Amino acid sequence: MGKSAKQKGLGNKEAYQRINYLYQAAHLCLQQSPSNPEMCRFYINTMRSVAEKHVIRMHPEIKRSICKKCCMLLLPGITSISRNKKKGERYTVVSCLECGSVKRFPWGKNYQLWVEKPAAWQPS
Amino acid sequence: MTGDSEKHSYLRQVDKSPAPYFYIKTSLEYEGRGLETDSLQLKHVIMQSMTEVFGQVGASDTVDVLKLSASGEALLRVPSRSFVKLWGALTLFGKYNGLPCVFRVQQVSSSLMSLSCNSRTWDIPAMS
Amino acid sequence: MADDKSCTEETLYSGLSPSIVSHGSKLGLQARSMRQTDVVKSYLKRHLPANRLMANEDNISRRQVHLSRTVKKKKFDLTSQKKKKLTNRERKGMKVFKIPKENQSYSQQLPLHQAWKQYMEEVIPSSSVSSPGAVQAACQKVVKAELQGGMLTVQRSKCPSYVGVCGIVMQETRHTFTFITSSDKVKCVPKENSIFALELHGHIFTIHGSHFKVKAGERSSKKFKSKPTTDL
Amino acid sequence: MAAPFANGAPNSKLVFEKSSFDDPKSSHERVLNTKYFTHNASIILPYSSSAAQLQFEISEIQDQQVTYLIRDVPVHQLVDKEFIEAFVKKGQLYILSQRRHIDTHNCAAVFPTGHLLLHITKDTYEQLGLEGKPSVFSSLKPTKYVVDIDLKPDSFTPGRKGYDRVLWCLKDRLGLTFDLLISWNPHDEKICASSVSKFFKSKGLVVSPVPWCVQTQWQNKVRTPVLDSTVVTATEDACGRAEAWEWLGAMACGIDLSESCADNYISTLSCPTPSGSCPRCCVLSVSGFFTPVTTKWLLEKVRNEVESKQEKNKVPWGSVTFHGFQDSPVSVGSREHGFFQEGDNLHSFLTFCNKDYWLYSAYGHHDLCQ
Amino acid sequence: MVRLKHRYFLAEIIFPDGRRLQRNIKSNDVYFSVREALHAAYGDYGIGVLKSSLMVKYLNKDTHMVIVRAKRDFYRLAQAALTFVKKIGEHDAFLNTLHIGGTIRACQKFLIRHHRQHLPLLYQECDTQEERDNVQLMLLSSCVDMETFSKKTEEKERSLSEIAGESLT
Repeated sequence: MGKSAKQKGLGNKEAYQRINYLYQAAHLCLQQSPSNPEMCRFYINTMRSVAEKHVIRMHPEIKRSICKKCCMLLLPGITSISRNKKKGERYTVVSCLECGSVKRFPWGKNYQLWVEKPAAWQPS
Repeated sequence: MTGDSEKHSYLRQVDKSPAPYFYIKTSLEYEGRGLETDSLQLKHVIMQSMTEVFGQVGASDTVDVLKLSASGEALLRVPSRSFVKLWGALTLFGKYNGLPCVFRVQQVSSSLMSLSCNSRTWDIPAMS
Repeated sequence: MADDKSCTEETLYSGLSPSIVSHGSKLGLQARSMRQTDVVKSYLKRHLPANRLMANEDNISRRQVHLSRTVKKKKFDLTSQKKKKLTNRERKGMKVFKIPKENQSYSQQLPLHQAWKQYMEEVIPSSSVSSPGAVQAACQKVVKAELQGGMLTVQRSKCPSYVGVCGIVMQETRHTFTFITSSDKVKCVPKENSIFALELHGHIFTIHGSHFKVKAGERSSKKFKSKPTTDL
Repeated sequence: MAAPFANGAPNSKLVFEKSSFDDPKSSHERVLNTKYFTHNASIILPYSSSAAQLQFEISEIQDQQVTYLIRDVPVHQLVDKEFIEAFVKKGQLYILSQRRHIDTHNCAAVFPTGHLLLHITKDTYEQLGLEGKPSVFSSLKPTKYVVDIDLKPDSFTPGRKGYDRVLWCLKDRLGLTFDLLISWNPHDEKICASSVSKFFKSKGLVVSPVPWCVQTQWQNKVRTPVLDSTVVTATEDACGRAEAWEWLGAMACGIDLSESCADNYISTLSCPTPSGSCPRCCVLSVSGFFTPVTTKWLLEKVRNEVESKQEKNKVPWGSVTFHGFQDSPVSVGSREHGFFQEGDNLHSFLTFCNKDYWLYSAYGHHDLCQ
Repeated sequence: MVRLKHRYFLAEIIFPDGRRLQRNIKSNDVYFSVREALHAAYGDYGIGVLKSSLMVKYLNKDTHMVIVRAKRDFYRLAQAALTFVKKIGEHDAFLNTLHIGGTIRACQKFLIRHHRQHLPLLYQECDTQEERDNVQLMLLSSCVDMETFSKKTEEKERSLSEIAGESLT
């Protein structure tokens, strides 16, 4: 789940469990009552503050599914729109429908996420 | 009897200032066998304790032993000015001619009438 | 903007062979269509301009086209994107985290509570709570664990009308717990001067609110000093 | 003298009222009606000869006014709908918790006005969940709370929010149990007063009737102060009210005031100056759980005793004192009462033969009375 | 912290058999006699209350002046105790409190005025000239002694020189 290369194993296990639970809870409550996104936002906000306090870096997948501005879950089609654009070089734009904030991901050919690099997983 | 002339003269007085005298119902208990004390001895014990704790000037107030019942219960009367001193002296008293003893204060009141019965120690006798 | 009427489950998967459809639930073919329109409707309700939303009109598909007025295309202005963070003042303005009091339902929160139970099972396995020593360790874990979604009751409180409030914790802020009680009422109980009880694996953990006044997020990393008196 | 001791003594109140029985505004009726719980009545009749007959009458009336002591009654029984219908609304119900100290323990009381009053400590109050006010005598950080539940209004029925909350708090939340002293006199005569005990017996509780214990003392050759109903402050020919009050207390406590033991060393208390000698003085004390009905009857008795014998063996005056419970949550009416060093709330009537009376009411340190 | 407040009793030791007998009185004699009197009059309570602050601050053997300190809250007890003193050391004497001051300096001011008034009286008493001289010396030393004891200020010199001038005339 999280990047665990440098820490000495899963030091703060509860924190991970908590983040995991909160993420799922956010999804669940958005499904249950789409009419009030506030609860989902609050869970994501708590999740982010737990991660901050324990200095845990979330996996890019999770990080990218959260709107930075309003802590909303970015579910494509429901709460966010993702379009592919080209200006100079191509990139995809994910824009959150709640607060209108935008995330841009350029299509770098040989761009490798830090997580995908082997170096990330060898204990330094 | 006079008093027929002025019809119903209604009069009401409330005295909030502390009553002139204060009354204490206490008993002197000895460790082990109860030594019989008469009221003279009791008065002597009280005065001795007062002088020991508060000195001659402190003990100058008159403490009256109104009654000493058979069961060892004594009624004391003291001017309200030195009521707290008497209670203090009673509690600090520990030994009388070699025998450890203690004053147990059951009831305290500013009117003698209310000492005549104590609803706290009323144990209900079974129906005869 | 609204496409044709919702496609029901039969029409969508009619092409598949009956055997697949029969045990569809195992393969995860839920009847998504119901929730689909629900989401769309709630989204439209929040975003359509007021004049479009007639009073309690549920059929939002009616669309008016104003030939005379050209619809201004919303231009992405780059400047607004520069500001990444929402300041607290804005957050309060946009009521980002304010849970509305009305039309909440307890049944909606039940699955959340089930998920919470599984989470707690993970954190404090019921087997580990047998010996008293382990219970002590469990207490430490409860302090650091997440309470949102859990079932709490107010055991004691300085203001007696809070006593007996029991429900699923919807939101935990620095000073309050927001419950939704089984009678679909949202109750916001201050942590100060009240003691909460959490029932877990047959043990009741009492939480003293006045020692717990920490934001939900920060509670897991904060070291708790023992307070001299537990008096309210 | 040592200055710090000046404010040591607790200030208690003594209210003195002089008026007469046939005065329309006389307050003796009101006082007795609102003094719900009386523990002991002590009757002092100097010069009287027919005290024995009085004693007989008292034992006579004992059977009509039966009071019961019920052990470990859970409080929600008192809030039971059928209990309210059958007893609270059908008559005057007097209930007081027994052997509970008002300053440290929880106490309960029910008044004929249909109010259930719970005088509970801070911890129980926080757990109980019923709204209440902090008691008047507790300082900034209150230690005692008073919860007042009105049983009589018909909105207090099962199914209503208020009632369910009260029942839930008293039953599931915190099972408060008390030993209760109960006395009930129904409105109409047909229902007999002991149906209260049958009700509780049916609930499987230990019910035992509370007998009155009567003690009489005779003092021979006693010096009694000469009193005149119009003279309040002491003059040469009559004693004032303060001396009379102290003398009454001395007689009630059975202090031997005869001349022999008046030497000044042990006790300087003696009979106030203008005093006449009286061959026999009867001090009769009845203790039990009395309701206003009994206290009014006792007052009537003493008045007849004093006013009837005008000429022959003249009984100039007689007194009856009603001692309230030290641990009762209220003293008079719904006025809160607490215990601080002493918790007396007593009323003493000094009746004269010309229908005048002196009313002393002594209140303790913690009492809301005027 | 609020300053601990005291009361200072300026008292004169008077011996029943005349003034001029030279006696060596030590300050603990005075202290113990005062404490004894306090214990007799007010028992354990009095001792308990005053013991911590009861102190003999100044004793002058020649002019038989003594300053006793007591806590302000209970100075009345100490004042009463001073009157019950009967013996100091082995001489029987009694204390005549002249002045109760809030500070030592106040007592000292009073002492100076007191000496000035009583100087003529002293003269009548002593008939020979040399007695008159040692009375002057004694007063001079007592005032000087007083200043060094309590930090002296300028105006006191003036008063000192006045006395010196006056006693010489």
